[in-house]
Amino acid sequence: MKISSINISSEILHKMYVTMLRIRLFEEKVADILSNSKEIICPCHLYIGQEAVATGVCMALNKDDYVFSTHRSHGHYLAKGGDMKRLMAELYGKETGCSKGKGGSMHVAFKDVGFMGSSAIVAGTIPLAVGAAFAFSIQGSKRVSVAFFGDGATHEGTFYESLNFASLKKLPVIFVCENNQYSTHMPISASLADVRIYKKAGIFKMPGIRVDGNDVIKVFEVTRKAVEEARKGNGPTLIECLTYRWRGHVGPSYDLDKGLRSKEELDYWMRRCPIKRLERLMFKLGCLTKDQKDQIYENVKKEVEEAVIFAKESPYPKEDELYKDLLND
Amino acid sequence: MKISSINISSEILHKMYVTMLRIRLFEEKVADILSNSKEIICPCHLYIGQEAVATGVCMALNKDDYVFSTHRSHGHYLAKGGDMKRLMAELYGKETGCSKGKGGSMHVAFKDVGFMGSSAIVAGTIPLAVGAAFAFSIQGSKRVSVAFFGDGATHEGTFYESLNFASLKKLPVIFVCENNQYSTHMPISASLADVRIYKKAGIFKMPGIRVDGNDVIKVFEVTRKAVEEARKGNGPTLIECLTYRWRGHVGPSYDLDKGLRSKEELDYWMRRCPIKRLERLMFKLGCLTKDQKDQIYENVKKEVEEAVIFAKESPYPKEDELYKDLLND
Amino acid sequence: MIKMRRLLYHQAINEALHQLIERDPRVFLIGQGVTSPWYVGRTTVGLIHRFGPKRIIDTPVSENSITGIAIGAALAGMRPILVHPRMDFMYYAMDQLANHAATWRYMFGNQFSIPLTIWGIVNRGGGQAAQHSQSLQAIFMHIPGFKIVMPSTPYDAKGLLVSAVEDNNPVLYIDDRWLYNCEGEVPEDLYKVPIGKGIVRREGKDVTLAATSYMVVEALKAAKVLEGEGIDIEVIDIRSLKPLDKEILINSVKKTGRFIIVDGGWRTCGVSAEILSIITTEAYDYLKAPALRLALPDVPAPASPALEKVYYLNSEKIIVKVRELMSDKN
Amino acid sequence: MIKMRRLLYHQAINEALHQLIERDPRVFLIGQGVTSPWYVGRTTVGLIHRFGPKRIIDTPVSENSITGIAIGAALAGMRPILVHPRMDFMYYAMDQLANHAATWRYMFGNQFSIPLTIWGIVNRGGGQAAQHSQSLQAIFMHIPGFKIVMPSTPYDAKGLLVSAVEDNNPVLYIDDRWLYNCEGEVPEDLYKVPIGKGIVRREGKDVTLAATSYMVVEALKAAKVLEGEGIDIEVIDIRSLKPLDKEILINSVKKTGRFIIVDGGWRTCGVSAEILSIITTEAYDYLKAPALRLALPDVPAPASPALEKVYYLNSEKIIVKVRELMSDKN
Ligand SMILES: Cc1ncc(C[n+]2csc(CCOP(=O)(O)OP(=O)(O)O)c2C)c(N)n1
Ligand SMILES: Cc1ncc(C[n+]2csc(CCOP(=O)(O)OP(=O)(O)O)c2C)c(N)n1
Ligand SMILES: [Mg+2]
Ligand SMILES: [Mg+2]
Repeated sequence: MKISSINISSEILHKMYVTMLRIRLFEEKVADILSNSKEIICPCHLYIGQEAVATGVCMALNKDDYVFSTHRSHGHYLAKGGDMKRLMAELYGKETGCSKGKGGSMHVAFKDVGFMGSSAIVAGTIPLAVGAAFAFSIQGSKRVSVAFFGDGATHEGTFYESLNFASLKKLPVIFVCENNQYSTHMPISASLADVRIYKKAGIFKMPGIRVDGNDVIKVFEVTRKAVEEARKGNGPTLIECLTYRWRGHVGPSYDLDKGLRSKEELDYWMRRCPIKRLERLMFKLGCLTKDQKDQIYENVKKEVEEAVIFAKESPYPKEDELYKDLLND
Repeated sequence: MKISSINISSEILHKMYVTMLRIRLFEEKVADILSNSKEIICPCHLYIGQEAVATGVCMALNKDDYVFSTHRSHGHYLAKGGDMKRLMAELYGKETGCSKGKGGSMHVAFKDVGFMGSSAIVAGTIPLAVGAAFAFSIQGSKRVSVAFFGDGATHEGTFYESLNFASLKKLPVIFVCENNQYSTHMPISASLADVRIYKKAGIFKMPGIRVDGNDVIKVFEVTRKAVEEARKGNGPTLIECLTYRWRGHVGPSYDLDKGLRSKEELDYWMRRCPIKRLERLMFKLGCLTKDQKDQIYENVKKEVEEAVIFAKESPYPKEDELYKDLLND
Repeated sequence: MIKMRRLLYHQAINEALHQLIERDPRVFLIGQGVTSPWYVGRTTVGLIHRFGPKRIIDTPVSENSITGIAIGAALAGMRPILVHPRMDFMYYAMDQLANHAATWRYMFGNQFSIPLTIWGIVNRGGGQAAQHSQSLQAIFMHIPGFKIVMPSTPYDAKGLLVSAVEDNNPVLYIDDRWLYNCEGEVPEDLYKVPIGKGIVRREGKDVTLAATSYMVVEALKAAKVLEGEGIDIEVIDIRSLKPLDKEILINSVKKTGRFIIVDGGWRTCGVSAEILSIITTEAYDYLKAPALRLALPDVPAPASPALEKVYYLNSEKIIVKVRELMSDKN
Repeated sequence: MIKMRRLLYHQAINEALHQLIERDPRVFLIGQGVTSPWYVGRTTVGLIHRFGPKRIIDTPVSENSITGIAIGAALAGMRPILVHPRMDFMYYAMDQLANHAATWRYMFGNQFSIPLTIWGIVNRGGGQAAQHSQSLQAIFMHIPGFKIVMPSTPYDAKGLLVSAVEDNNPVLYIDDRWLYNCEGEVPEDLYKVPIGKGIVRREGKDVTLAATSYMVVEALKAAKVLEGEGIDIEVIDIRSLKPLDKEILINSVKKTGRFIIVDGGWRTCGVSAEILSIITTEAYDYLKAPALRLALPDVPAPASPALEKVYYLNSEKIIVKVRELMSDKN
């Protein structure tokens, strides 16, 4: 890690650290609940290990920029500024949930902070993000739109169609591919003839960049640049973030027992923990002390605990909620 | 034209010449009927100007290789060996049509010669051709499968999905893109961020080649090579054939009046007529005489006339045909 | 004072588009062929010249993503009109339509609106065959999350398009090109025809003929012929499939006691099955004879003109069905 | 002599797959998750180890093209079993299904066969919400060109899968994971259950309850409870949606005079509307009361367990409906 290249205020580093930690501890708590109780029923795809991507990207955005997400939504939601309590309540299926309990883990949104929803359909939100960027361009606004998606989404034709249209019209959209090297149980090489996802931008005359997705600063810098270009009207960028999910595809297990991946592989990636990495850097730069760190952990833990209490204490939606919110004025 | 490079028997050159002429005169006749009578009602997408592609490709195939086609189907059908009479009867909607009058111009097939049908859905047959190749590979057969499609089909996601799967599994399929530079009324640059279609193969680790689609010999040679590789188990190839359709998108008109393209552009391409070009070469090589040429024209004209008579004299399908052929044993 | 003129159906659509796009900067038109002189009938004439390529967007052949893009634009405050020049091509876009447009409001507890008009054109006949002739209203009526209208007159073509564009939900606006040359009175100014209301096109006391879209034209023709036979037909134009105006149908059955639904889509699980089910459960007591349905046979469209004649519905086939109903022992 | 064992529904599918792939080199299994330990229930256990990756093909997430590839392979002489592990994902594949698989034989005048089994899994409940819970049989019943089966017992799960694979047409085989742990007698050898035949699961004289798939289980539960109230229910398992066994339904109505159809898909334009329409037109004279339908409400699946309870059908809701019918003045 070249410290000399760090051109980021310590305030931002702190924000990144806190954001990543909020995601991590939230997710660890969810894993805990999933393992030990039936309080959360809906399928949860945990983001642990990938925190640097959501954090680095969203840190480069304004509040009124848009983000679209996937089945693995919690990290994006929190990084963009969604309310943690209401996220937990959503997982519990409560009426105070960010989606009133109708969406569950895979369908969370927080419109006030530009978090425009997550789709459980692989690649489903990619064209939506392009469409929002298209609106921004028609409106003459300077906002940008981000599509988060996994490596699996690059199997779907809509990924290519969306890149083509975005580049053709030079739209202010950033395509953020979180390449965690698996699509459910399938390693990426079993699905893609060429696993270099960033290269797929080239055939649409669009810049494509691969970045270490466990390095929050790199992710932030690359995104900042892409956002700058987008705001200037120079069109979209595809950013491939190489990363890894620690847990299995869905739920709290590690997918090790079923022979889907090796303990060595997991260990390798756990050693490359994005949070520890930033922490080390911040210690080195002297912008984080042991006491501060403890305090941050304390605060975040408390926030998570409060979210759980909020979720537990909230009522379930009433029966007639089932029929509401389909078509409204 | 480098004659020295010609490594093709005069028999093959003759076959190519006749095939191209059969397509041309058939299509001119159809244009004629469309312009002057209501005998043919179904929409016809004429192939005039593109004859070298179907001809060059199909000449490199065996009878039991498969071909899948598009809305612009007549050239492919004839080049693969489909019966001309039954093609004309199909356009007339007669029960003797190759599809019993149920398909019309956009839906012709001739199973006996491996012409496996044409879809009027843009890109619709691309995965079908991959599937047939997949079958061949499972069966351990040496057959290959060809998908013909237009430049417009590269807008559709299924094109990319199909390339990925074919390359991933190293299937014996040849993707032949006839880039006639328009998708209906839209010039290619209005639809594709990067118009170099052959380059799209690269991101799937597949060879992609651009060839002069008005040069039947080049098309033949490139295809022959691709077929050879496919039969050896070396996987698919994408061949982009640059060409031009003389008539408008659909029907006999030239689409000039509506300001969709310029007279100059059309003239430029008409000067590059693929048939005249082969003819000149054959004269030069001494493998075609003026008399032979006249004889060929005579024969083909007669064949076309007979096809029209056959079509006219054939009966329409009976009413109860409507309910047949949907689900059979 | 409302200024009326006689316009053709396609002119009414064209005028509505001009006025809607002119009036509201959030409205734009996107889809295949919107700049083409022939692709979508003549409904889009003059638009590209007047509004330019920022608001009249002709697109690559990428139905699914273009649909998603229109949805995304709607989420970001626009009011797009998305055209699919043939309903057959909408199969490519089903994921964005059914899993996204139809769910986005519900799934997130009403945080979002999708003010999106999905204009699906039924374009058939002329030997276009199985992949260019489909009338798929039933599929979209089945999937929760859409409003659906099918105007049958120039007046409604304009008025329902305005309502669709002003609605804050995905509205599927389906027109049949066989209606494009129908003429009728159309006000010059913008006006709305309410979504959710059917209309009695002809009063009668013997049989209720409820019809959708172009079938209304054929039903009216049939009614005229049957008048000569002393059978007095009430013709109801359903107009809005979702929400459906059940009342107008049930009220008519109360009067006539006999009911036939005529729909230009396929029969099985079709619009005709739904409406028949409503009548036979909710107006059961008023029926003097079994309610009947008339719809396309369950086969793909054939190309041959000889078979098209057998395939498509028309006034003669409606007349036969009415006679069958009247001859019923009841 | 037929050797019978008690198997679970998912084991019956698994056994059928093993035997079908073993027996015929033309049969292969393709789709997402077929090598996964959990993706498609446990229905594919052991296949990849036994038959290897040439015949058990796990795929990229490219639903439309994978479907087209299976169709193309069928055209080239294979008999693929194509799995979509959730019907919701089939929207992506609609173009290949509706415009290609369903038309290819008809459009070309019977030159081709598509011996393709399309295995669509209904996988809902557990908070999976709007995009992972859909039961889309009605859409495919609407589109001409498919046969459709929905087995409700382990015996039928195996026997109908065999029939589907041996059929020379695209057959949509729909199973509901709520059935996966149902137990029943299953012969060890391969056998066929005919496509196109319903079956009476319980005889009764007061009310006909016709049901699809998992709804058969709930209907049988309801019948038991209602027996205690002196209401004698006949339960018919529809089994085959297309072709539909109209006779078994009409014959039952002749006996009972009362009819309810219970289907786990959406209501509007659903399977329930179609079957209701058939009964009310073709068995009109035998009905003592309006025939009724029970189906999912017209909203997407919600996530919250509190709302799922209201959303999904069960024996209690069926009982309420039967009582409603019996209390009808007729
Ligand atoms: C259209 C569709 N097909 C299949 C699935 C099942 N599925 C859920 S997540 C997933 C893999 C996604 O992999 P990736 O995009 O890399 O995201 P990751 O889970 O690795 O974050 C699949 C195939 C789905 N949700 N949607
Ligand atoms: C899915 C689909 N969308 C749109 C159309 C309408 N359409 C017919 S041909 C065509 C353009 C095809 O262009 P290209 O693939 O280049 O073939 P060409 O006509 O030039 O031979 C389009 C868009 C269609 N047939 N199918
Ligand atoms: Mg992944
Ligand atoms: Mg073209």
